[in-house]
Amino acid sequence: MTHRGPLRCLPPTRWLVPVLALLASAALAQDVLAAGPSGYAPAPVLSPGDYPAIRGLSPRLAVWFAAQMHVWFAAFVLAVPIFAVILEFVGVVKKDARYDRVAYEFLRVSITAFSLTAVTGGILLAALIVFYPDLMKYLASIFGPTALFYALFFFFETAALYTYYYGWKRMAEGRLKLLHLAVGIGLNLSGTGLMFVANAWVTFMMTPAGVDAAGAFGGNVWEAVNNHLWSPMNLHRFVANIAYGGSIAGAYAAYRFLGASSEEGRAHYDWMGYTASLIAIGALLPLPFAGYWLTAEIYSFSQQMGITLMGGVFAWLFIVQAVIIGALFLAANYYLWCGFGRGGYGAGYLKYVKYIAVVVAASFLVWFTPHTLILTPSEARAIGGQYHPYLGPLGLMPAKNTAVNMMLLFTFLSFLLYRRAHRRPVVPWVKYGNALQAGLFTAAVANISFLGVYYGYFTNTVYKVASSVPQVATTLFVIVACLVIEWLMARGGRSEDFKWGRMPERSQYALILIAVSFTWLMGLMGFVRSAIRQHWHVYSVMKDASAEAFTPSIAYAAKVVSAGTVVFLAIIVFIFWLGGMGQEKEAGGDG
Amino acid sequence: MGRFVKTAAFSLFIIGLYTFYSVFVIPPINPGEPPSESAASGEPATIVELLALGEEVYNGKGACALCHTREGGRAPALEGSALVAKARLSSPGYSGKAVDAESYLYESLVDPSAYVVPGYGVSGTDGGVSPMPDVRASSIGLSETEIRAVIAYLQSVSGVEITVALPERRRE
Amino acid sequence: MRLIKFLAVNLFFYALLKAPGLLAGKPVPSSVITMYMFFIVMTVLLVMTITDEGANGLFAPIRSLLEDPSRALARKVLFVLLPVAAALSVQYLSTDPGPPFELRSAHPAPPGVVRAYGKVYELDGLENPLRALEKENPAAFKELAREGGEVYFRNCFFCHGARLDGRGHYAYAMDPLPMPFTGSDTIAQLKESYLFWRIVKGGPGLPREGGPNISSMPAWENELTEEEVWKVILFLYDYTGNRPRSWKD
Amino acid sequence: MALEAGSVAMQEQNSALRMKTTLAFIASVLGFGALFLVLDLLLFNAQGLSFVFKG
Repeated sequence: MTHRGPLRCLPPTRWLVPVLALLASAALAQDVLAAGPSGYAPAPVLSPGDYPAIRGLSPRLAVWFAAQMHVWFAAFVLAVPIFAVILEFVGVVKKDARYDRVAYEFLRVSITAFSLTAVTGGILLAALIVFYPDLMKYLASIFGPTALFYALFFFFETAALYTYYYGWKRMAEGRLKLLHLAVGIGLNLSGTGLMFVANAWVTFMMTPAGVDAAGAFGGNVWEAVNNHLWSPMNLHRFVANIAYGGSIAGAYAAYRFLGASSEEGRAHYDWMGYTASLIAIGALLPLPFAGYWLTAEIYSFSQQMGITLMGGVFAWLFIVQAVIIGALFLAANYYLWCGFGRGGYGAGYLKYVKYIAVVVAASFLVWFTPHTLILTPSEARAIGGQYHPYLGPLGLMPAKNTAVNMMLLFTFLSFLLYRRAHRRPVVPWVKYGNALQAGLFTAAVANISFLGVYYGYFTNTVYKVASSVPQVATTLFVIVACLVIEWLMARGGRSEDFKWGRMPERSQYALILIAVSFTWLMGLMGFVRSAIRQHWHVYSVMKDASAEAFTPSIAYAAKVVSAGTVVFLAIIVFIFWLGGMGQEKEAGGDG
Repeated sequence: MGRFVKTAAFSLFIIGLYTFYSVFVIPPINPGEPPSESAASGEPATIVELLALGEEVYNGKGACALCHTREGGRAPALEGSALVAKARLSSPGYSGKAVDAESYLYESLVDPSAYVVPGYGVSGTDGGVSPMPDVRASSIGLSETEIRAVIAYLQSVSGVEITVALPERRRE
Repeated sequence: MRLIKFLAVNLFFYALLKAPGLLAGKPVPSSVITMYMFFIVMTVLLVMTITDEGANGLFAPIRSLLEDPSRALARKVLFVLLPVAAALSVQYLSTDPGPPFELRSAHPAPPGVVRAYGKVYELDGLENPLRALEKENPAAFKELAREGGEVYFRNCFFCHGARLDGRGHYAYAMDPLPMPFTGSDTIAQLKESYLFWRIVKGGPGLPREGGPNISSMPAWENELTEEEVWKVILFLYDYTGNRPRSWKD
Repeated sequence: MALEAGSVAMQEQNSALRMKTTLAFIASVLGFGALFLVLDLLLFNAQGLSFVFKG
């Protein structure tokens, strides 16, 4: 039982932080109340001298790094309980003990990350207070009262986490199991609440509300909290956290799969990797829509900020994003294709893979074809300008929207075939059902291409982007309708169990790629979110007067994000190793 | 230990690829420096200086060119703004207090919602509210001189006579 | 066998990407080809390694080359050739650096207003005043287009060429090459007001996004009269059989 | 003989089935195509959809 050692000595940090935060917020609240309603000063106007300088240390880089680490850890530890509760719930409904086992295992190996989230949060706070004291003073003068909520949520989350974790074995039966599930849901609610409070501070810096043009606070904290970006950011981060947790769990399972010595261990981790990646991809699909809402709110707050985001300097950033998301989709497809081998009928579907691959890859290529081509002068000469007769149309939005929908549609087709790999429908109208599905796909592909080509290039610009809505509607319709048909056809069908563990080792690297890409992408998008504020601490209210107020280039940001990703993943691996030590003693080592 | 080295190498390779792509493949574009506190170092003494300041503010500090482009369609093009200004005053949707073309332009800069060109209002307000900020607000923060210079610049690109008075003359 | 198939599939796609450049003279930029090929090779690799048999079939020749004792000679040859090939490619890349890549917009957005000939032209809605004659008086229109041809051959032909294909006597001294007027992707895509602006203001009148300002087109406002400019525009469309885009579409 | 007749009958049945499935396929393409067209028109006419990009 020595392995519990490192865990035992960590809880004090868990208790100390909320207590300190509670004291600090009480003191702050007192300050704010004592100042009275007339006590709100406008945002301070700063000069370079107001920023403490420490030789050889870049304040922005330090804060950036600390913030990035904290956000990654926070996303991870918010995702783990969501993930665990979903699995536990499915396990209770399906009466399948595997789900419970996976949920508990994943929670157990991740438990150290909770302490590290608090530690990185503390480091971030310290860095901010040291390097940007005036900004923090200003924010505290507005958000002082919310720190109380933060501390309360923190307190509840910690309490719920320990009950949830340590009570898992003891509350495994009957009514206690339901109570345990309720504690898990409470844990998630308080965790999400915690994130919502923190999001209010972040979004206020981007789209301040509740303050006048000079930054003087009107006294209504709720107004400042419920600013333009708060709700979309809450949604976006919530969904992204689920996807992120799924991807990390998948990578964990992949790693254990690679090292599993017994057939049983391989089957278990194969199944865990599949379930986790399914959750990750499922949560990834609605993410673009949350992103659209976020972007729309940025535009409605400030056109200037919106244009900075989508055009000009950051246009290339979205090409990088396209490359990474394309890689994610390719990897997910590859994982599904490899999974054909798990079912008895899978071999028959392998011949379709290359056609799906052609469509997915072609969509991917269209998606990251830049609007502004990089040409050598001799090429520019031959083409006679920047606009390429064949590639030019591919750089425009309608082509990209079409490509994304095709990619989704054919990834879904991979999934359908994967399901068919272990299930043969026997209803009398199988042939007609297949014809119906094929017709649905054909009609959808035709409709999406028609919308993209016709409305994208042959009508005026108003329809150019509006056509993306019916395109997405078509894709969603196909997914729902196909699943319904599939479900009707599968009734009474012969189904073979998947042979879990019958996966090539190569496929596991796809899961690792998904996790690494997710981490990197989160860092990059975090950069752009922060960078579109440009030289403002609080956009349009409080200027950043420090020497590092300029916006860094994408290349620089990519290097910082890469360094952060390496450090973060190294720590995560260390945490898993720490958590895994116990298991090896318990289970006699299948890891 | 072999699988650890393998997966670590694989992960580093992926991160390396993304970094390589962002650093070397996409063109290096450096975002501009934050704008200086005030474009107007002193009061412009001549019309030429006033116009130069106006153009500088228009493309730089004022960030006008960000939205007022022909391709974007987010905001009306301004190259003929001073030409149409006079006609705007008598249009039915006009609710401001301007009396001539110059004061109309001034009003459009500091109170953009006084007249919203049809089709350019914030969606959902039925064209009643302009998405443009007051240029004196801190997100842009133009001084009185800079606003006058922008108006002069708009008049010059519209090809009409420049009616903006130089600061000295206004003081007299 | 599968290794050969792998190479063949990739070569096929490479040829497909190269084809526009070799056959139609519109090369796909090398930067794009590099990116495309990277992902195409990856995808082909993925598709060919879904099953264990597939992966083994693909890698078996490589493995045997590296491990099979009977192929020691081939291995040694490979290990000599590889570094030589690497050295040669590095040398090739370093001795032919080529001019830097550039980002330049060929058809930049026109300004709203052009000031020339002491007048202000609002480009929005600006029509060629002579265009109406095409229907009203075809004979006079033909005559105007002929006169435009004279203007062309006195001024423009040296660069834009006798066949209006952008390959005149001086063309090859220019970079970028002068714009051709034949074909359906230059003036056929533009309105006459756009041509008016480009002729009157030339390279110096390009906005910033058209830069780096390397267009050698002179500003013709001091050389040609307003009517001559409109006439030469008539000629350009008439001679090449193109139709200008109108304000209606 | 019977076997031959059986196989001929099977072939006929197969080709009939193939015919029928092809028809079903064409019908579903047309049916869903019409459905999508209606959906497109409805969505285009709905207000406020082009909220992100104004042009």
